[in-house]
Amino acid sequence: MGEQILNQLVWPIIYILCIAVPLILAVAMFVYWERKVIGWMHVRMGPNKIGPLGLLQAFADVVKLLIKEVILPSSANRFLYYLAPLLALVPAFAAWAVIPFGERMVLSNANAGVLYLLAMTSLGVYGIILAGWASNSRYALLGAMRSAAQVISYELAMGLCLVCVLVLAGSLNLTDIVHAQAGGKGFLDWFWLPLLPVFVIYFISGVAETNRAPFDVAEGESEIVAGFHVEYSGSAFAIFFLAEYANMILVSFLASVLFLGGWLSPFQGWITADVSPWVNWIWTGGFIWLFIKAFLFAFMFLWFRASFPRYRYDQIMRLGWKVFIPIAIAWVLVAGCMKYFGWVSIGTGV
Amino acid sequence: MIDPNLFQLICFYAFGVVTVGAALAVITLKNSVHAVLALVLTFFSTACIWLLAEAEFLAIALIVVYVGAVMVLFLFVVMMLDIKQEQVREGFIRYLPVGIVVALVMLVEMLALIGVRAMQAIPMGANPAAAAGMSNTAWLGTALYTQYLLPFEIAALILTVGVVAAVALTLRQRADRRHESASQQVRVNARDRVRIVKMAAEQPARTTAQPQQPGDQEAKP
Amino acid sequence: MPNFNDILVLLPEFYLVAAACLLLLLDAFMKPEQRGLLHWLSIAVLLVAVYLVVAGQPDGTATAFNGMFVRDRVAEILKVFALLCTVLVFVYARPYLADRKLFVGEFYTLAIFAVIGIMLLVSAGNLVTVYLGLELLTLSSYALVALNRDSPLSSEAAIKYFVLGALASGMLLYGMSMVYGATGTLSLAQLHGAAAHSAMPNLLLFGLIFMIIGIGFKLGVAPFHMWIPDVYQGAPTAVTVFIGSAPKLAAFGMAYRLLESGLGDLAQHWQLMLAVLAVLSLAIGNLVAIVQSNLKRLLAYSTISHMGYLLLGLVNAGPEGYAAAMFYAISYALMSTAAFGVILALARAGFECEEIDDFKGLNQRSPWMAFLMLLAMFSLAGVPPLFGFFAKLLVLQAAIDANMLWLAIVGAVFAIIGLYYYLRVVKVMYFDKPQDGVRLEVQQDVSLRWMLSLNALLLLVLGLCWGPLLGWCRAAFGLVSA
Amino acid sequence: MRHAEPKLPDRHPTVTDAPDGAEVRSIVLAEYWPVLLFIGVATGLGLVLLAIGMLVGPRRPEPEKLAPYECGFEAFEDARMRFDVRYYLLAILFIIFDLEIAFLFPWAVVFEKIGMVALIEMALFLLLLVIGFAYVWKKGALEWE
Repeated sequence: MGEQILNQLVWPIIYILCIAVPLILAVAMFVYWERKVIGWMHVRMGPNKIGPLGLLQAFADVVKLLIKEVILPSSANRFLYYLAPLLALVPAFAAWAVIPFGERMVLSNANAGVLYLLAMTSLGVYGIILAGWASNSRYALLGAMRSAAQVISYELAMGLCLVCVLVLAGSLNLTDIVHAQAGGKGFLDWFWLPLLPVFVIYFISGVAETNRAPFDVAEGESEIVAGFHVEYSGSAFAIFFLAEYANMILVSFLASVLFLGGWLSPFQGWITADVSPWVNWIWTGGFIWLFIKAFLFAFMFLWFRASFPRYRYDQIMRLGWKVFIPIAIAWVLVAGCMKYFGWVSIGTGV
Repeated sequence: MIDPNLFQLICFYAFGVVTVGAALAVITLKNSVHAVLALVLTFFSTACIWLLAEAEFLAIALIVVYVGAVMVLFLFVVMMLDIKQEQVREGFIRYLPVGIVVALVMLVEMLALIGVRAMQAIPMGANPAAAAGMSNTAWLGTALYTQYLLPFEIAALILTVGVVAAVALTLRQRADRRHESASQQVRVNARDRVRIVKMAAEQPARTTAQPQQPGDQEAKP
Repeated sequence: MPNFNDILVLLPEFYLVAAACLLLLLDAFMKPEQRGLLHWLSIAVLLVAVYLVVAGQPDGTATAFNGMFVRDRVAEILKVFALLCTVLVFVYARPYLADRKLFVGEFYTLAIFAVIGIMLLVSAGNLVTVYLGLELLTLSSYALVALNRDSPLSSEAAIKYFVLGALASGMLLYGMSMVYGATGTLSLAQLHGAAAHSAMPNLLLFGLIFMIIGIGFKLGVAPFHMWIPDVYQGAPTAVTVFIGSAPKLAAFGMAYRLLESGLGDLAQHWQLMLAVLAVLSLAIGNLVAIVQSNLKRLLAYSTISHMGYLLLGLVNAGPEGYAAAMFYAISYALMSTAAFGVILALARAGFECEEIDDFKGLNQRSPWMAFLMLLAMFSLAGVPPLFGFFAKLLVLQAAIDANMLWLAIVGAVFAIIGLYYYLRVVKVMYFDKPQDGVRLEVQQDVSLRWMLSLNALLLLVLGLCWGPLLGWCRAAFGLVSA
Repeated sequence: MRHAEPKLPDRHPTVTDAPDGAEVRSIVLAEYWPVLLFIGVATGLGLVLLAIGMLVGPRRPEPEKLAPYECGFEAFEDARMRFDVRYYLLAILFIIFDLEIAFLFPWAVVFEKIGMVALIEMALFLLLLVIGFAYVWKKGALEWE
């Protein structure tokens, strides 16, 4: 009995914390990194006062947010107002359950992993809509509607991109998808090459899905002040913030897993030496590669934000519906042909 | 040791209670947004029950399609329409006794027909996918795309009709709307938009009249 | 695995799908002024489909796609008449739609999609195909009813239709799932053998009840008729004429497939249920129709009673009965298009011509239209020697053959009661003075006048020589022509 | 509730061979249990954060602070309003395409095994939807001003 509880309850929760706690830390560091990077791109210093190089800035922010008052607007719906941040946070975190960090380094090796991810990302829209509606404020409602319409539009494009990956991999399991990208030609075997248009669409849709610049009309400080979370303050706001950044990191990891071979090494098959376990991962692959790839994508989020002006709303909708969805639909069939006629080599495991 | 079957049974009843409770909440809650959220919970716990039956594809597809898409539309509609709560309530109270009687009759009939002995049975039958030696999704896909090919294509037809009906019934062309056409914008050449005019330099010293403003930049309609 | 033969069996359906899609795109890409072309193209498309149905597979039964689809004589006859009825509908509808700014491509494409649904439904070999064909038909119908978006009556009718229709679909699906649970198969052919020795006969019976409720809704028989009057009255008449004709053939086809092809083993159970439904429909349809002042509503209640008569044929549960019921369904579809066709021919912009009082003195204004309406009304009432009379005779005969003499007597009594309200319309047309301020002008559309005349005269012609049609119906159910 | 059923041929698809190389995980539950736990942990995390904010943070309500944010003047009516019907249309289109994607998932997994037929049938399926899509596009339902 005791052993069973240990196996079924304690260990999984420890694993979960092993994912969740670093994730929260990563969000904190990512916020710091964002401000730093954008500072540099604007030829500024960025945060540099708190802690060495300003490293503790993010933690100071967290503490500040937590000890601030959580304001409940007078005309708001209390229950929904507090439920909304939870509904934003839970899918953003729960989606991590199926991400494989390395060979057998996965919390849940679910068969329908990709479908589960799609389900979790589709739940994120609830937090947005409910926040906007529960606040009972014009700006919040406008932001929520815009954001919801945008998120669901890009979800379609994202879903179709996922299908392209599945067609090549032939499995809904994320570990199988990574294995399918293994081969003797290193990074040339990854799916980004046969699925190049889809890969680009996927990442851009990911940016739009997380409501990040240049697709951040939902927040649009200059027009609707902050969009759906304009009324939120203190820890309730912190939860939205946490969810948004966790989602960004999630999209970065997913792009790496689906298109850039997950934990596989780009030099796989090029070098076969056996030097030492400390060095071998450079060509045999390991979770460090996944982190490097994800970091690159996460950096792109910041780069976009610093570089591009905001899209207009009609432009966003046009890009999603009239450009991305048609291309993605066409590529589903192209990918089908690739697989059927054997134009790409699909690895079956290392 | 907890018997896995017993654990499964406990889970089944737990999710079942949540499902039924949430479904009751859907029809009793005053606030219609709350009711929609209760419906979301109903779908979610139903998905969990399906997971117990090892129908993982259907379970998650239920969340993707119903919770992720259909319920979002419900929320859009319920939030944005002002439904008068009291009226809805009135009808509910009035028809409540009839509803309860019908529900009770149906419950009794179901119990009588399906049998009380079914309650002792393990709720989930054998998993045909596992018997066939493949994952649930693959099993479902194989059935859908070989045996049920024709219904699958009819489903596409129904979806297309849905698109047509939705557009035909809801879309209204407003006279005052302006939108830009990307293809036109891309096709424009600099020559069409800007006309560079050569003209003599003005001599402000000689004349007191306002200098004329020639259209050196002229936007075409 | 599907092969080329499967596709040949479904050729008319595939062709119609492709044509409907092309029409849809054509409508989207062409200018509104050119819609007349769409009208004639749609009619041509349907006529070619009729040819394909008639020409292909002359020798009896064929199945395709793992038994999902069955092509037999019953299906072919129903398909041909459904397609022809839709052609009539298209011809009748055009001036009406044009007068009301409803002359849009969606009317044609949605109607054709509905016909595809009908064709799949009457050919279904599997519960899944039944359900999907039905959904295709009803989804298109909901949209058609709501086509006139600016009319609150039309929108209300569409909502009612949709809610009750969805409920009915739910019932049907629930019943199907129970039947599946009790027998473990979805195929109608396998169901036929499995239903007799199911491990759970109670569950099966329960499923049957739900399925009958679903069928009852779709046929529009009492007590599941609530949607019929509102939908008939609220929908644009051009849509009502469609809903009142071809889908009735489909409803018969569905009932036949589910009850006979699928659950024929349970005939002794559903015979009685259908008999009860028939009596209720006859009573409610005929009695309530008496007090109606709106002709569309009157015809709606008349539909309910006619569906009751159709059930008399099904109650027989033998080939004779099915042949009679199919004959009845076809006769009703033709009579209904004729009756609504006259309303359409008399309606103008801003004037629906749907009150019975609007028909006062029609004989003085337009004797020919009055005569056509007379034919339609007499035929609906079952006055000899018109088409409707013989159809009624057949179903009453079928009920007697099923040892349900009482049912036949009930049917005959209500036929006499029904005479009253049909004759009232005739009386108003021939013996009343025209109302002041009502312009009764007939649409100038030539094709409408000719087709309507043909349609109504056909009621007379078929009433006199019903032999060939009855022969086909009987042959379809494996009977030698009488 | 499911129960033991008589074995009939229709119950199982015709193809019963296991997919090559794919490891069959018969115990689905074992894989989804941690997922459910994760959802629980994430909910707990959110609740804890909210609770910290409520307990540690001050609570000094005053009417001005609690008023909904507006640009300078008092909010004079309920902020909830009717939206352009286009949002609803968008949501309907989203449902339809989401369903399409749901159909594509199992197809992607099995199409290689079924072969050319699967490719053609999905091409037909997509063609039908693309026709609907072209119709929507041409009718201007995707235009935003």
